[in-house]
Amino acid sequence: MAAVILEAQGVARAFGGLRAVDGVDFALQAGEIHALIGPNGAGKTTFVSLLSGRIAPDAGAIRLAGQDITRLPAHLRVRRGIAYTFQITSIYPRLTVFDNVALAAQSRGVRDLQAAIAAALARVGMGDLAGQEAATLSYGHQRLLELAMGLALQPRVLILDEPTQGLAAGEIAAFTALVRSLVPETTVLMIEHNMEVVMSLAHRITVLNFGRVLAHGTPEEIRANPAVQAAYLGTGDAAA
Amino acid sequence: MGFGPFLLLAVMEGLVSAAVLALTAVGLSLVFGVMRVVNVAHGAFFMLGALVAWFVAGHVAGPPVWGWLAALVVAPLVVGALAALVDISVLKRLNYEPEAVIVATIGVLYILEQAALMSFGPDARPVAAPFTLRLQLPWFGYSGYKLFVVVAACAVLAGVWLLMARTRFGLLMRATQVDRNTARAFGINVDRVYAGTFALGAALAAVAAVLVVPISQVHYLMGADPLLLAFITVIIGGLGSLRGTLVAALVIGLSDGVISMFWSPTLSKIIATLLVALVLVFRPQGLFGAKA
Amino acid sequence: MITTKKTGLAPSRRSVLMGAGAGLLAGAGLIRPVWAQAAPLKLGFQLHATGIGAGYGRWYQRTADAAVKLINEGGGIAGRPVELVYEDDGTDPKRGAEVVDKLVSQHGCDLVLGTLFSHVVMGSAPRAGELKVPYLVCSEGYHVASGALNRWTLQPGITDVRSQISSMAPWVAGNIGKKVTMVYPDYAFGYDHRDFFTAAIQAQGGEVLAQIAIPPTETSFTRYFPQIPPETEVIYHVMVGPGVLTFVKELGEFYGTGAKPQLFGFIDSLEAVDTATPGLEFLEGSHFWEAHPRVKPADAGEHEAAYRAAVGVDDNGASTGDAADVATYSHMFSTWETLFFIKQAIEAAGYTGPADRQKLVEAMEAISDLPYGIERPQGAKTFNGKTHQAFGVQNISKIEGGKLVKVHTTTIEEGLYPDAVDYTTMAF
Amino acid sequence: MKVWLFHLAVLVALAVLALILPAYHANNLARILMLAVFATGYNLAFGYTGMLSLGHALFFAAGMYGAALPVSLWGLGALPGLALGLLAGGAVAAAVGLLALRTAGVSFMIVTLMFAQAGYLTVIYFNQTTGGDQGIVLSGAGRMLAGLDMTQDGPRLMVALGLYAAGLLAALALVQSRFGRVMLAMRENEERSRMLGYDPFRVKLAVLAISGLYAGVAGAGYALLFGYAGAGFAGVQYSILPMLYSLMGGAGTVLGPLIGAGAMFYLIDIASGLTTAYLMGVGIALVVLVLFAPRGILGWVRERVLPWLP
Repeated sequence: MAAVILEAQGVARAFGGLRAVDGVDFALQAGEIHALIGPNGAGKTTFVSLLSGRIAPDAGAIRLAGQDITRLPAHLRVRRGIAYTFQITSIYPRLTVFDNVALAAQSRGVRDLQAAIAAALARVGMGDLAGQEAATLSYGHQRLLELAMGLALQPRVLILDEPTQGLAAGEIAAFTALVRSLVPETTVLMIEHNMEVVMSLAHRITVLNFGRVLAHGTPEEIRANPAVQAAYLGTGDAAA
Repeated sequence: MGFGPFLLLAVMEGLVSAAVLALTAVGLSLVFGVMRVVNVAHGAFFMLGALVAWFVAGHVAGPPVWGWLAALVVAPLVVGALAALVDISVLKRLNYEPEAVIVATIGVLYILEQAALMSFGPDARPVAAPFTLRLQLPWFGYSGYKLFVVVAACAVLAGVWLLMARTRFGLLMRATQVDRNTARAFGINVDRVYAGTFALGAALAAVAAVLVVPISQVHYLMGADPLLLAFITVIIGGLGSLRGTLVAALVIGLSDGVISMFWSPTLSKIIATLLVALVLVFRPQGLFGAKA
Repeated sequence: MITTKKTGLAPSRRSVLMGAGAGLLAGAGLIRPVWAQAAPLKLGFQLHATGIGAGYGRWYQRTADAAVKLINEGGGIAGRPVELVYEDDGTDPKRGAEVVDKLVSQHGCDLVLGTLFSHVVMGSAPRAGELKVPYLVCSEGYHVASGALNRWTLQPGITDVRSQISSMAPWVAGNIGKKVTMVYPDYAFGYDHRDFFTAAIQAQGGEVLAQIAIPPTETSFTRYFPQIPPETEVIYHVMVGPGVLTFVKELGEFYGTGAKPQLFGFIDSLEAVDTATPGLEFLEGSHFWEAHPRVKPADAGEHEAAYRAAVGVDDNGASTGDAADVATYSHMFSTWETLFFIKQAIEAAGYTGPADRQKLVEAMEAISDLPYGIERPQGAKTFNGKTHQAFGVQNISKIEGGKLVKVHTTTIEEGLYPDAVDYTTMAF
Repeated sequence: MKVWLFHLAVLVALAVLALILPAYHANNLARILMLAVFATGYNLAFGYTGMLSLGHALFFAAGMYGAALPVSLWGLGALPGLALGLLAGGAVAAAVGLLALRTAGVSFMIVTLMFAQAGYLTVIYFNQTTGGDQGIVLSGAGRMLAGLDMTQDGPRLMVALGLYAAGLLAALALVQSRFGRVMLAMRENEERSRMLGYDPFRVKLAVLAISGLYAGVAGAGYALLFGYAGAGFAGVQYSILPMLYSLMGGAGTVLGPLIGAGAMFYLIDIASGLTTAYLMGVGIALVVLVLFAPRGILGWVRERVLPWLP
């Protein structure tokens, strides 16, 4: 079994009376693609926000490669290798594509910025768009730009929050191939609603419901898990 | 004077300050809350209201109360109409972009101030209070009209609250406040609501001026300090929160009054200013603003 | 509507004048042939047309215009007609320095005069010194005689505050009371009062019980009144700006009809304000310093009437056209007297143009005796060439029936104090 | 390269102007350049990093008194005075930033405004030393800057030009650097920047301190070059002015503040010759500008003519 790179132990976070994340234990193994699924409001985004440091936990501990990062602010977690791409596209609209990616690359102190940017953009197939203002890109390209920014950070863990949302079918296929090519150098944790993408990409899946872990395992195990079917997959048509 | 009477006076003065603050801030708060823009010309509208009050009071015969009442009607109408004009001809065309509105309203401020200088002149002029009543306490005397201003401020705030909570226009304003585009999708004439809100904000500044001017004077530069203080009150209170504005006015007014008991005037002002700044530093969303 | 000489249009106005002058030559030339050749003497006037000093600026301009009219009717200065060039300084020290520059470098003025507010004087004087241009202020601040400024800055038309206060104190101590509480603005002009009145009243065996300095941003005063000690016999008040009426009204409300201290104020508080304004009833019976009595006293000098007529002020100190338009009577004479001082110095120096500016200042420093006359309607003065400061008589008036009535006049000697500086030893 | 050549050419043009302008305008240029140093620093915080401060009068005044008081009280030389002013501006800005940067947006505006207001009142309060509102005049001896006499028009303009050139080139280097890109990132999207590994608080604090250095050296320079320091320079209008200069010239452009300061100066100078109500001209100009050139003069140029301008 591969080493655990990112680990959560009993993390919890409440908003007012709502326990959004309620004592979750979680382990991400180096080099895997791990999908986080669950119904709306299950606490998925809150949970990855706790991992990335955007929100502080009320309880529990988070470890990156064995080191406790529970109290580490978000920007320092990024420096240590946890990259996060936003659910709602979050780029710098008034800057060029080049500058957008440059901000990611220079954050880890790259010497040769040009080369790093070119590599990241080539990887997402946007090499010819470097000079364009980000706001003028198509939606699909904006999502890819966001991914390129994540890649330019060369993270150990890349957290993708609903990356395929709003993409056309053809774009999803390209995207799937791209994510598959990232491992095992990078570990990927993704929140995803598209079950087709989840089942074809993920090595392992964790299901959240009401802020707790309902199940975890391989795609086959999850598909076969009756509790998951009852709580989430319901009639079973979501896999279609 | 003993400590007790001194404190009483400080509290009374603080209440009057709070009333004046609340009156000048409520219009700004409304505009800020609904339109999300900073109206730098708010102080100029205040000044204009005072100027109209002076003009009207000078042209109405009989006891001062008639002139004052006439001003209370005329000043908000004139100033509100002017504000609506500014909104339609300038702010709307800027698409209410916050920075652009700040610059444009600084421009409007200069224009109004200079127009006042040219027409009204540079001297300070008094406007008679609608009634003269002096309360003689055992230790000191106090202006009855000042206490009336406190009552009037409560009435104005209550009126604004009723308007927001109970009327159709209030509903439209609240809907627009939540989401401009959704409001438009629901068939609300957002342009008209904005013009109305901006005019209402300015009219409230004029009402404040008519109420306040008998305890100060008309002067073409009189708008600057109220603007700053009103602005501070609105932010401390929390964006667009009427309750917050009221509480902030009380906090600022009373602290200013009580602090001035203990130190020399300038030092008191320094301490009061820093105190208010620190409130924001440690509660950046204001007293009643929503978090995040 | 304020009418200002539109200085930016000066060139065109000048050409108009020239054209008109040519037309008038036939007539005017007969009377004053010298005008046909002489280029006008251009005097730059730094005017508070806007900003906090605008109320004063309006009257400064009116008085200066009247003086220049009289000077020109009398044959000008050294046979040359005088032209005033006004520039607005916005009552701002930064703009003040720029205006000095503009008047001298752009308009080619021979000298600059007319500044009232101390901070504008302080901001502008260094520039006048650099340009080596005589800078004659009408400010009454104790900045010239204190030695803070330079050889080019003089105050020949008005007594400074230190002197005014020194000459007031004996009368205050002798006639109204010795235990004094001072209320003054926490800026420039207030400090002179704070420092010199405190010293002067102590010299009379009195004392200042409390000094209450009001910050410039304040618009309400009642909260500070409890700081006035109860044993106070005299409240010495000096305020400026639009808050003055509020101050007096609130003081009246505070003390009401009960026992109250005597009041002694500087008229600066009420310049351009009608003493009969509703709300000022509280001042009835109180005393004020005046440099130049606003309401024409029975024993006024022989030139008082002519001066008032020339400026357009009636016997109550209001505009002849509008009784509600009250003058800044105790200050504005300074522009008039300064202009006649300039005339005297230019004629004594044989000044012909900017190259003679140093000679002009030396001629000014040589002047000492300034007798009463139409040139000096406020009264005789002595000029101290070393400290660049003029000293004149002061008056105390009492408000009776809403009117200022002069009750006492000091002597020049009462206002003299030891020299703090000798500008004549400084380099130009 | 093109960018650097262009700005060097602008500096050369300014130097040529300094030589050929008549006395009055040459002196105006010196004033405008000092105000432009102030506004250039302001623009780093406001135009590039998105911090709308209303407290810069405090940093300007810190520089002004940081230089003027030691020079006038203890006879310190003008050059160390200038350095002290620079540091005072930066230090006060950093101190204010430590507290004020806990807030953002309008709250940041108000907190900085109130700190500046407290600073203004403090200058008044210590009037025995500062001269308060009346201010203090610096003697000619205190204005000998590295052998150059600041009471003389020529050397003064030279120093003003030197300070501006240094400020301009430093600003240019900064905004073209990687850090300059991070500044823009803060303005555009703070949360995204945090998730790229940048600490918004530290970035903004650094920029505010740099901006304070500019304000400080401008304030110190203004006092030493023109011989006067007064509380008026600590008033709220000196926080608003650099914002107006930036907006008028073009927020987020390196040369914009200079253009804005110059345009505003001459707008007032010319309008005040035409009417007493010259501020009305300023008012009208602001409204027209914001309606028809919302990105400022240089922003307009950049959009249409020179898209590569930083």
